[in-house]
Amino acid sequence: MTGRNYDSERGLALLSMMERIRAFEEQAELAATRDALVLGAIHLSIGQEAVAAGVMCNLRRNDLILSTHRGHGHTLAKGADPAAMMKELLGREGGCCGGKGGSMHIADFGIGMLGANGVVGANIHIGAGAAHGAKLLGDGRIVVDFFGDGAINRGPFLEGLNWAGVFELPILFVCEDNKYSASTRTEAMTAGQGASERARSFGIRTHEIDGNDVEAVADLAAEIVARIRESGRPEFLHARTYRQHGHTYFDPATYRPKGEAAHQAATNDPIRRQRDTLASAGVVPAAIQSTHTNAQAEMIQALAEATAAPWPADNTVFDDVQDVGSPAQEAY
Amino acid sequence: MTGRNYDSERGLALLSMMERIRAFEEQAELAATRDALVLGAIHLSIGQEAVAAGVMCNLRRNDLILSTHRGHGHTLAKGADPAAMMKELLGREGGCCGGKGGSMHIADFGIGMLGANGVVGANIHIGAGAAHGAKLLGDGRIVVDFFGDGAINRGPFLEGLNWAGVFELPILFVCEDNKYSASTRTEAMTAGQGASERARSFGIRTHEIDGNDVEAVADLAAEIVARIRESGRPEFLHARTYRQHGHTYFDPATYRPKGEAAHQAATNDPIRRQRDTLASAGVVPAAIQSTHTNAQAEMIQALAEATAAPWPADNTVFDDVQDVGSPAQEAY
Amino acid sequence: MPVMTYAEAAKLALAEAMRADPKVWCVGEDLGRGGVFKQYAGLFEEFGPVRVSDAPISEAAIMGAAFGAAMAGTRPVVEMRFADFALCATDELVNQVAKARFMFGGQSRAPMVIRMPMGMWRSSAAQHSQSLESWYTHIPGLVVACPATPQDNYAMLRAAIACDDPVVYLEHKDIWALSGDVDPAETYTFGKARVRHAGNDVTIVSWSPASLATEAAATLAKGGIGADVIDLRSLWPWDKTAVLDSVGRTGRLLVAHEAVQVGGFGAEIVATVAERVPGKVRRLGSPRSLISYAPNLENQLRVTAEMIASAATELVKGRA
Amino acid sequence: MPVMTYAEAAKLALAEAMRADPKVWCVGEDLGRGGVFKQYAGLFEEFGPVRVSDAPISEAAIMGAAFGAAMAGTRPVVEMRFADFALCATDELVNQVAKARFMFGGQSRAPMVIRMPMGMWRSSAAQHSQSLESWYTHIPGLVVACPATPQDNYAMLRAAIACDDPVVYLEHKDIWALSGDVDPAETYTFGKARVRHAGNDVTIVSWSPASLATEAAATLAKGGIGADVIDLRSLWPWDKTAVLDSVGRTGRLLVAHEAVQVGGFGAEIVATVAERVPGKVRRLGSPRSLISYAPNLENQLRVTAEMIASAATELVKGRA
Ligand SMILES: Cc1ncc(C[n+]2csc(CCOP(=O)(O)OP(=O)(O)O)c2C)c(N)n1
Ligand SMILES: Cc1ncc(C[n+]2csc(CCOP(=O)(O)OP(=O)(O)O)c2C)c(N)n1
Ligand SMILES: [Mg+2]
Ligand SMILES: [Mg+2]
Repeated sequence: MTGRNYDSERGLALLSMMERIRAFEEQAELAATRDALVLGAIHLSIGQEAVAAGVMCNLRRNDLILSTHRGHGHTLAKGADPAAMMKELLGREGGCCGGKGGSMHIADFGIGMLGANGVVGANIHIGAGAAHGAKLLGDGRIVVDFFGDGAINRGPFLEGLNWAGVFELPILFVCEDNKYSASTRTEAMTAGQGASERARSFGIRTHEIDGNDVEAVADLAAEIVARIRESGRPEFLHARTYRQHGHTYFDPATYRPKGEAAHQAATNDPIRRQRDTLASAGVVPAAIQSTHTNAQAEMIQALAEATAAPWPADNTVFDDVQDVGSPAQEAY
Repeated sequence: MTGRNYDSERGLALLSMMERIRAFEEQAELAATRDALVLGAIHLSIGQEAVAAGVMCNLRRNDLILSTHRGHGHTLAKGADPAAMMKELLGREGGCCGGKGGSMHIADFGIGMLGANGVVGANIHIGAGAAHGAKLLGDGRIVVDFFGDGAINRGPFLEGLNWAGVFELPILFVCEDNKYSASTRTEAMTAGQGASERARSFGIRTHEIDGNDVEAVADLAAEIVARIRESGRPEFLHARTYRQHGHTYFDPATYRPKGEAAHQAATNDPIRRQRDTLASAGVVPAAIQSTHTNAQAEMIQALAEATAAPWPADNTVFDDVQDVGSPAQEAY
Repeated sequence: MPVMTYAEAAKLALAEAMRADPKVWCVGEDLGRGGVFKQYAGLFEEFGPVRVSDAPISEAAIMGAAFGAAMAGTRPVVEMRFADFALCATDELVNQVAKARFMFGGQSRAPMVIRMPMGMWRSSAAQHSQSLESWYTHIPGLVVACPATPQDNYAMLRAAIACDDPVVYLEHKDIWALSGDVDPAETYTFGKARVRHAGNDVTIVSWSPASLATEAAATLAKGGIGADVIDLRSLWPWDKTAVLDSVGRTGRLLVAHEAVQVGGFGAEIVATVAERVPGKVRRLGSPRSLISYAPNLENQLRVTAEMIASAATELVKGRA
Repeated sequence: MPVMTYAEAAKLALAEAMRADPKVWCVGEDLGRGGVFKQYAGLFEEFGPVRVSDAPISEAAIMGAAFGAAMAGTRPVVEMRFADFALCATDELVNQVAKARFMFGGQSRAPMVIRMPMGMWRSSAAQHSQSLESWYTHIPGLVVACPATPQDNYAMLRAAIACDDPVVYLEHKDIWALSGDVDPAETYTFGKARVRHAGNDVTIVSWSPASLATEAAATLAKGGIGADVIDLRSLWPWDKTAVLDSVGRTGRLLVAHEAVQVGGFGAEIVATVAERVPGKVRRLGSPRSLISYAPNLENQLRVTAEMIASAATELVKGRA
């Protein structure tokens, strides 16, 4: 891949997206820890950026994605505005959900991001349904549905994969396997080999990948996405990665083997690895460095805008509950 | 198996149990259609008796089983009293659930039958839990958990099998695959190869068998049950059989290919097949015939007793809801 | 005016909606063969397997996938088979369908109809007989409908399918065969009750099956007691105005429903009235107990027309 | 008398029960590390991984398997993490756990405690903030408990674990750190309320968090209004006698709760009182709307001590 005809433009774009996700989450973490401006929980995907960047670069604006409580990276990579996202994390006016959802319910339907979900596994069968809808409407959209390794132990994993298989739906399921479910090593609570083996049992074409090699993820996803557009059939991608931070920003993650996280950060960080790839492919250091500097500047700016934004207008409280029997007309 | 050292005693016992199940359900069907004495739905296992007979003959009285809406055969084979069961189907006093449950909730805890279930799939993870309880108490009981081919598309299948695998529980899951889920050909709503392939993906030792060959089921179950007592680990049995009657006694089952049921009854009925096995093993016709005659007599008697039984006492209506806040003290 | 059954009326409403809008489709177990209560009979033949879709036995996915398909731009009608089985999809309905539009700041809608046949019929025991309508009234984001007649099952299902909010649509299993006039021109607005019997002595509020209250009203009339019988039809929103006006006139309120009385929707109605207008109030619901298979035990949990009539009489005349 | 937090009190109760009876065990996600709210901290170290069992993210199986283990003779304490996630196990709880003993004619018991941390804390939005206690009061077979203090979380959890019926045990997420005296000798009986403040002008009924009502009572006292504050503690069974006696004295009832008012348990209490004793009645609950992440929106759904005080004042003095 780093050979003669290496596509350094794509390589830089992938790095740039990972840098943006990293910078966004670092700013979000500062907003939480330094500024105490993030009021709810946030779940950082630091160390997992390659999956979001590598998959999403193959999607069209009107393609659909669904994500989990750890969804900042997927949302950014699908094309959301970081300022609107940061405002949502701070619960401010102009947040992509008007301040009503926060980090765990981040969504941007304008770019086909159908929402993060606070219920583990719930987006799996919902995602199959989104693909069902796209197929019924015949509008050529495909769906990419992200979930974690812990989610494969919930019923919706079975019901969603079976549904996609039975109805032959255009969906790519992506299990972003970061080895942990909250404070639990997922392995210890999982019978059998896990995600890919289970997916195969539904007759779904299944792939496994080093989820920290962004070029490899991008290449494989390109091939899969093209095939899904063609066949309209579901496929499954099991991407192995690592959660470098705690489950939430306030989780010290003392349950992990000593040094595990540091070792991963030092040897298997997707951003470092892509920097090295680019360098060894002869991309000039300045170009590599600028992806970092630009991302930093962009996300510092996003946080500044969010910090300056007001709370949502008080009178939006009853908006968008329902039209019929809305609390705006009758709250009791 | 029908060779020189064929165990004709076991062979006759297996036939006799199948004849009893068949006779019980034929009487139950008469009670429903001829006498209009069965008030709710009943689901007959006619054609599937070999699975119940072949598996249960290897269990101890204190071993536990759980079943589905189609549970008469499993309950009888575990050792329940047919008169008490028939009374339950008629909703009478002396029914094994006091007339409160009916066919779909038939249970006999005295012989380790922890109940049929009106919710498809619900007994799968509950069964895993029964095995969890037995393991915690260390009392050597094992669990056999029966469900249909349609149940493998519900979340509890995944959650229950994963649970049994993770906690290494002494349970045998039996998928009694009769090809149909109500009026639907299960195949059409199932992605992948189905029960056994899915079970294997949980790392659970899995077996497939002709579920209409009672001797084969009995032999394989004997081996499996012995191993589970030894290892304490879950295993899975996928038994292929056929539902000769409709989903309920009032379902004409017109959705089946013409002649399918008749052909199955003629060529693949587990009772006929076992009669032939015994005959060709040289068992005298009288011995074979008497299993039929005795079963008929026993179940005609069971229905007579049930028909003669009174309704449950009116004042039992509030019994066994709960102790604290019982409706007997405060109903409103 | 065409006469049809409660089941046929729903079928007509769905067929018309599907003809009018290609985005409308229905999904559930065994729908291809007309559904368990034949309330879909013939639709498969007209619309085919894609728009009258069978489903695996996967209630969570039936609800969850329909929700995803709704967010993607279709208008699913979801069949849960029995209200009891909808409990296999509670997270999907309550945490997802009901909340998504709000959590996402109005970016999405969930235009779904969730059909849940409810209630007791003969000897179906505790897992196939429940009436849980009050649960759904407690969940913001949901509309709750309980049609009691063929006319209402036609007009209310049309309104539910046309609605952009998720509608929990509770048909009663005991009245599929109930037949009556259906005027396809009559439209329905959620929150509008129907007065089934007029009177000035006592207000009787009920919903599917509302026929019990009407029966009771006839008995009461013979005894010289005039009952205002209000069939709410939708429980959220519910017709407070109709109920408060009537109780304002009669000074007496009786709410009768099949569901367990404790925590039932009758409590909400009685509480709302008691907070606002003076008068005698009374509820009639099932004891807080479980439903048996044996008919003599099952019957002890039923609210009957006789019980409604005598409770109403007691409200008017005091204890005999 | 030892002083401890609400979380520590529950931990003590569970530890004592586990020491006393080897059949008692607990299961839930991340329990080995003390649970999400540290309400299990230290138990793993004392009792080990078999009796303080981690679980896969499988709410349906956590509930279903615990139920199976209960039928097999153990006494599980089930941790649902958030009341919201218990909706992933509704079939298991409502169709199975609550009904089995009855459906099987008394052959089985389900001695389980189902812990569901409930309620709003800061900015957890619509899927992590719900109070659904009224749902479970509507389900025959279930006992419903809402401890509001360290003392009650100790004594009530002991009673719940000792109970042979399934107990839905709703701890409030906002008061894990609340600390107070705990008398381990004090026992608790389901259905017995606790009077938190005595007065003769108005009856205020509440439950976890009941502190709001007590605060309000203090404010009211300054204004010369005597409030009888009744903390119900268990919602099924609930202390009708205490409430009816108090309203008999005060002639005025205010029920305050955090849950959505429509279909909330306040309706049951107000209806029960209105059916039996004359007097002014009033409910204070959340508007029928969804909980936001943004604090200024979230706060608009809260019932505050000020609101309770002014509603009570209005009941006593009429509108200002
Ligand atoms: C149904 C449900 N159960 C439990 C939780 C609490 N919870 C939130 S995230 C999480 C861990 C999820 O692990 P995984 O699926 O691997 O995703 P990751 O956090 O590693 O990205 C848990 C248990 C939840 N949100 N929903
Ligand atoms: C959760 C749930 N969904 C639907 C039903 C209705 N139902 C009862 S039996 C049945 C078919 C089950 O098929 P299978 O599991 O193969 O068992 P079989 O009837 O063939 O023995 C269905 C759909 C139910 N009882 N529970
Ligand atoms: Mg993970
Ligand atoms: Mg079957």
